[in-house]
Amino acid sequence: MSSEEIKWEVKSDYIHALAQKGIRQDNRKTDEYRKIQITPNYIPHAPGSALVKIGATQVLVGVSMGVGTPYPDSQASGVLMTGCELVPMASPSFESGPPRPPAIELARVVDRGIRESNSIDFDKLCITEGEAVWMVMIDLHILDYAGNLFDAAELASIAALYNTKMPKYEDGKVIREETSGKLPLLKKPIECTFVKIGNMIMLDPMLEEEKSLDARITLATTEDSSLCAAQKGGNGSFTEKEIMDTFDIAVEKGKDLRKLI
Amino acid sequence: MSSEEIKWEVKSDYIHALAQKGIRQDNRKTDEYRKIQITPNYIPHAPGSALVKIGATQVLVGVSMGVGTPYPDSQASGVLMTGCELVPMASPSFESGPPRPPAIELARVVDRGIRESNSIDFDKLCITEGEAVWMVMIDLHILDYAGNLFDAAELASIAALYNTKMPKYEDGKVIREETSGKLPLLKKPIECTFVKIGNMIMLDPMLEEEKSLDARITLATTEDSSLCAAQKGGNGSFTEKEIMDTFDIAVEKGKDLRKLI
Amino acid sequence: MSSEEIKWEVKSDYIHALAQKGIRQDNRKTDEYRKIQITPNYIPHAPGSALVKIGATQVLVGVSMGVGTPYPDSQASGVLMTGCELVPMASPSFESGPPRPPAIELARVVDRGIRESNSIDFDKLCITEGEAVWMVMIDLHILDYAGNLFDAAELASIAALYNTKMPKYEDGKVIREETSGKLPLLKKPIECTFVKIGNMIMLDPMLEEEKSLDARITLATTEDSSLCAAQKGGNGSFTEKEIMDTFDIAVEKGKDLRKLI
Amino acid sequence: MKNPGIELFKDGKRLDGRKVDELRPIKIEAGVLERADGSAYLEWGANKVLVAVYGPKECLPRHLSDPYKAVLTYRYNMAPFSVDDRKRPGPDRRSTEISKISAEALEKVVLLEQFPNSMIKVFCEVLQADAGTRCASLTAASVALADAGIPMRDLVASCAAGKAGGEVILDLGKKEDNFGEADVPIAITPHDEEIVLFQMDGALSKEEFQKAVSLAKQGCKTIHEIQKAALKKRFEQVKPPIKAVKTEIKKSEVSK
Amino acid sequence: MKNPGIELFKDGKRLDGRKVDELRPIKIEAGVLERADGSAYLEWGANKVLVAVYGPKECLPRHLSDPYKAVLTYRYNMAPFSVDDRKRPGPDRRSTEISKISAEALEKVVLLEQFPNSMIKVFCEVLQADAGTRCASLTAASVALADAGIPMRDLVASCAAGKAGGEVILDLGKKEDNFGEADVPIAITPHDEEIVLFQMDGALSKEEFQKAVSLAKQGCKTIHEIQKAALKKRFEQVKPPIKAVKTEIKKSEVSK
Amino acid sequence: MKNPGIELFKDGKRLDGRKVDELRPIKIEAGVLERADGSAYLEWGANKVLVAVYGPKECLPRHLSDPYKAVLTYRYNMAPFSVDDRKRPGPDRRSTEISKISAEALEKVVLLEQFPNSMIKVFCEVLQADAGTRCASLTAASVALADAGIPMRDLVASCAAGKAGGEVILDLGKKEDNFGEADVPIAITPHDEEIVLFQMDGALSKEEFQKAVSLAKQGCKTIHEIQKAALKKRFEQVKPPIKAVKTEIKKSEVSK
Repeated sequence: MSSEEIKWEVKSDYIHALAQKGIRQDNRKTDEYRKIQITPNYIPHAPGSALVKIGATQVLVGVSMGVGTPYPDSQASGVLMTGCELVPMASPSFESGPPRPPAIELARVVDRGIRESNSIDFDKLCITEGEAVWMVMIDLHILDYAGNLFDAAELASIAALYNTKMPKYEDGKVIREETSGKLPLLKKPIECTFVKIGNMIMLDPMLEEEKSLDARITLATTEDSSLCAAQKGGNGSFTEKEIMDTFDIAVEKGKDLRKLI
Repeated sequence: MSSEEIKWEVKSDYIHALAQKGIRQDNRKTDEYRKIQITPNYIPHAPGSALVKIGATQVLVGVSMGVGTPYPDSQASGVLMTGCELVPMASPSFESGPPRPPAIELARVVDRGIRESNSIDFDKLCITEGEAVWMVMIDLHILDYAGNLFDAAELASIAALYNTKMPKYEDGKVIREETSGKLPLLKKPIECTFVKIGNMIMLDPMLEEEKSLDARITLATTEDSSLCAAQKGGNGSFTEKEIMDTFDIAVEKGKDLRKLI
Repeated sequence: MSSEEIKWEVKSDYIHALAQKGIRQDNRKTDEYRKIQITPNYIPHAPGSALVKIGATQVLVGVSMGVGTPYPDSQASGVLMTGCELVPMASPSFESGPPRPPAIELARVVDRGIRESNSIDFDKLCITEGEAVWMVMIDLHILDYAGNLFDAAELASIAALYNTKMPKYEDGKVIREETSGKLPLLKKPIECTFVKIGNMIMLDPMLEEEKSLDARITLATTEDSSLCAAQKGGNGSFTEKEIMDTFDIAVEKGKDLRKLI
Repeated sequence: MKNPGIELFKDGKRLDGRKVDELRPIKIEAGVLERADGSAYLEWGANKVLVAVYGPKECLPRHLSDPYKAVLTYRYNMAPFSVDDRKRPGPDRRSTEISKISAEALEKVVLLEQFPNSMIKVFCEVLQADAGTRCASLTAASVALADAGIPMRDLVASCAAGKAGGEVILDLGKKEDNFGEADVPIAITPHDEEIVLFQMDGALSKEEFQKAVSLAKQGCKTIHEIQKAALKKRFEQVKPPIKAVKTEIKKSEVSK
Repeated sequence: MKNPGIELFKDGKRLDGRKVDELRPIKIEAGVLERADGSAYLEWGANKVLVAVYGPKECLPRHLSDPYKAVLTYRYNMAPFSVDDRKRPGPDRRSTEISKISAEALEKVVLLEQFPNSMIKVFCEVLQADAGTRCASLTAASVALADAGIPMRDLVASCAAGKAGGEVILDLGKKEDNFGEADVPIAITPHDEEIVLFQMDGALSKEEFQKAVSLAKQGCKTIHEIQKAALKKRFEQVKPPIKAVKTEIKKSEVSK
Repeated sequence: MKNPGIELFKDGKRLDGRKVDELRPIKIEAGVLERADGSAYLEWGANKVLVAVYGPKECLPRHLSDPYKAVLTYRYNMAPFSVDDRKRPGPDRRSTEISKISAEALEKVVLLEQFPNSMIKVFCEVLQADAGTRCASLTAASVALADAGIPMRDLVASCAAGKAGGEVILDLGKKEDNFGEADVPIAITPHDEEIVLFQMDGALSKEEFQKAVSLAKQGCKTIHEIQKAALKKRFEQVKPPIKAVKTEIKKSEVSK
């Protein structure tokens, strides 16, 4: 066992002990976010981008625009692709190389939140039916991992989409120097992630809480208070009631966060 | 050395001792197959498929049909591709990941049996010369590895080809819901695999015999009693006479097995 | 520590001790090459090729010609690609698998020498602007690694380019059996590589010197005595003056080597 | 979830004639493979899934082993011919995600702490796919684990509910999955009804969501009965003769 | 280096108004990341580079460790959105080469021999690229190493000179890089002016080459002042409170 | 094997003037590389093959080592420029298969049991390909193994026979291989005529097959003579001076 692992074991005992008393290491309420900072257009050269900090967690998202062929089953719709690199700078436990399961899960949950909420107006991204459509490529770049990547990545993605400029497209070529307007958007899905430690369920886990979790749940909701994506993680479980309770909090917090974008 | 390896070493000594007395662990004759069961059309959603059991060995083969461009040196012929995954469920020694040498050898020997015998009427698979031809994709899926994958995989492939339905092709598109007839076939190549243990040569090795082999030989023959493909394996050797003897058995057994399809 | 590593440590001490006295293991002068042998057209079936030996180092370079689409930013120019395999036969320390950093550095430095000197007349390699251009593919095949791969590989590449025959191109097809003339070439860039051991700087390092180096510098010069590419390696350093001194030697040696091609 | 224009109900019934709270036919057989330590074959509608379990055995490579408990790995894989357009062999992003959350669900029930430094491997092969394959695989996997004799707190039963054609329905079929409004796959531990796997995508109001989760839980309970029946049948079987030979050889090892 | 037809000078000034020996604006901030042991953020013209340093820590996998000194790894990486045409994630041949020569430059200054069997990892992320990213990364990396408290003989300062529009100039901008005649990126150890990184491509006579190297060295010295200022500012800062908590826990470990 | 319409015989002779039982010209040279422990260069018709042998040395990674014998690895590789259409570097399915069966053939003759926990590596590079490269590589490989001084029971000699233009012939040329009816590459241990490598594809009656195997065996015997001559010549050579230096250093190690 490495000293790193021993350290986390000790921390985890401490977090569990606190949870039994109903308190969090930084004295936050169970439904309270850490300080959130959004810097839209952080990469001005990119069509869209945003840097989001939740506490010490930092996620940078860039949106690239390309033109490609549509999927065979939706010939008149644009294409969304969401990639994620857990860049090794962000944590001593991240490694170089192809995305591993946690990075893939993160990218897919963020992608589902955007896709299933119809956040992007894909029909308006068709250039020539069956031949050419716009491809929206979201890249999640995790810079500093201090817990709750899901919410930071989704928030940064939505913020980045909401400042994305469409390049011009003329004579079969993308002209990156010129802009043809904003990306057509319909909704702002907001993800809220909770962890369960012992019997306590808390919003926006910091790193120490994530390392100590029994189970994790992420709920993405839209303006009309409906659920558009959800994902449970961890080897613990939730009761039906617990899930319904997090739903209500997610809808409320979603309203607050939506205003920040 | 792991307990698994010790177990196989002991078993191998036992099999060798039996072979010296001219007997096999399950009392089969040297030119006798274990019980063979063929279930054609096991995957009804696929164009072609078959499940073959030889003793406890189970191989599932699926045939997919696609349309692609022909090879530059045979512009008017269809294309055959044979892939193999030694799915890790089939044996504690198989691993996830890209195909390793034994899987590649298996796929290539099965492929050669089919290709070299002109089993498939490739000329009839041309749609537009130089532009579009049918691609026949055979996937060998090994489910339970109890010896003699070569014969089981070839038998399952031939059985699968013989129940393959061609999808319709209209206006440059494959219509998978409709069928345009059977795959055009010419021959039924049958593979027979023998192992040599000490001086004994035996057909259809079970797992214990395969793990104890000195050398292995596979011969594929066709209806006209001619050889279309062969492959020797293992770090032992055969004499010229031994190879000629296996040839005769392979022709005889081929006649029996061919009737099963 | 392996016996191999101990051997090299002892050798390195020896080389360093010699360098302090200003001498090299094989008594060469600091600006002297080992014996150089060039065999052009070593692979007569290939469009271009050359085998170069510098001392015991052997590098075989083959040039392949293909037709492809031009880069978007140079629609009327041919394309150069330089690949390198440190084939495992060439040294006990080379391994099978994708190219590692030293192979990539080697290929890129050779490529830069050719590309930046405008050695190839890329404009004459355009077939149809924006659609079809000739692709020159240089493959560096390292056969025996006894030091100074950079100079051997560059020399072999230039020698191979200078005997490259262009295949015919008719009706959108490459006809490999027929030749349409020589590859259009403009210049012969020559690389000279020096190593610094202690305070001694010497040209054309043999293997023992390379394993003992503090720093390495490669300079590629052209007919007009100008520099077209350079690369420093190793965890030591050079003074500005040392670099200027190697420049002068590189120009002189370049003139000699250029005559060999 | 994009073409709500397609008719998914006819005369008040679903396309395949089912009621809104009705499962497709399910068949489970345990102990179907020779080499694996445990196995199960499952048919669920037109889904065909085969699961093998190996272990507990030594964890290799060793640096992955855990001194406190067994490591459980789960491989969800679709055979190339299991879907209409041939799937390229090997894991993709979708199968990687399914494998991850399925492993987490099983970790809740398998008594991993009894086998420190060991590894338990679950391999699921989807042979024919027809919507609901992650639930089918997980359901079969817990039967295969029991067949392998691996100690568990409970089985895991999995099933999806969702919304299609405006209705909240149980166990979406292929067209309901493709053209419906939402999908909610869950898995529970039947005895205490805790939710161990949970995903959702689409669009659901709170009321619909509650109804879907409740329906899916009911489905899981029905499936649990089928799981138990399959295991009961398996344990009544006589072991095949070849297994007996295996055991003998093991004995001779011990006597060495 | 292929289109000398494009105008790179207007009224005796460069496209962005600079003089031939003038650097673009540079801003460095040390200590910007929570998890890393050291970090630095650098803006240089429109380049944005972030560097994290981890270590010295145990070298894993162990067979890569060196009994005489720490192993230093360097990863230069461009974010997919850092360039106009989205870059596929992961290392390519260019970034592999840059990583190799940058590591070699830092090996000259880091006191690796003080940490046998250890590993020091440097991760550079180019977030926005605008010509000169290898120099920007290396410059930021040596600040991040210092921020991590890793003992060094000197900093490494890096800068390019080159030739564009017929003139030898300092610190090429994007168009000067794309349409100029030559690029000479170097790095020096400022105290003894030794050259630790050196590359060149294009076409330069000896006189031009001498002028370019000399100009680049001057640029490095200016950059060294900015590096020192950033570190001074960092060491004047109060450590953030969360770091304090970290330390406490470390203490409790020691007392066990 | 698909175009029997092409003429493969002219005036009773083969396209290159050979008789049906005649080999192409073969030239073997042993000891051609500096770094390898053993090496051989072979020309066979227009085939050019280079083989290097390293070992026996410590088997790395160690988990691949065998406590009873050396592990022999064989890499058959075609240089990108060895064929008309440039071959992508790296192993493909064909080369993987050839490497596997060639290793198995050599395992029969190399005294692997003398070097437990060791590794012997054989690297074959096809520099120019002209039909029959697997036989050429294996033939050269056993010479390189002998050049490395690795103890062997016998050499391995390899050669193909086949059928083209209706005739059973020895050592198929490129057109005979492409447009012929069958190919039977074999390898034997010359002293006892045991067959250690054997493949066949195409279509042969039993009579033709017997004739082909018999012919190929004869070819192998001729090749064996060429192998022996190459080794004889090699052992008569004086070792080059650099090798002597190597030996000295090895001695000094021993005396430490």
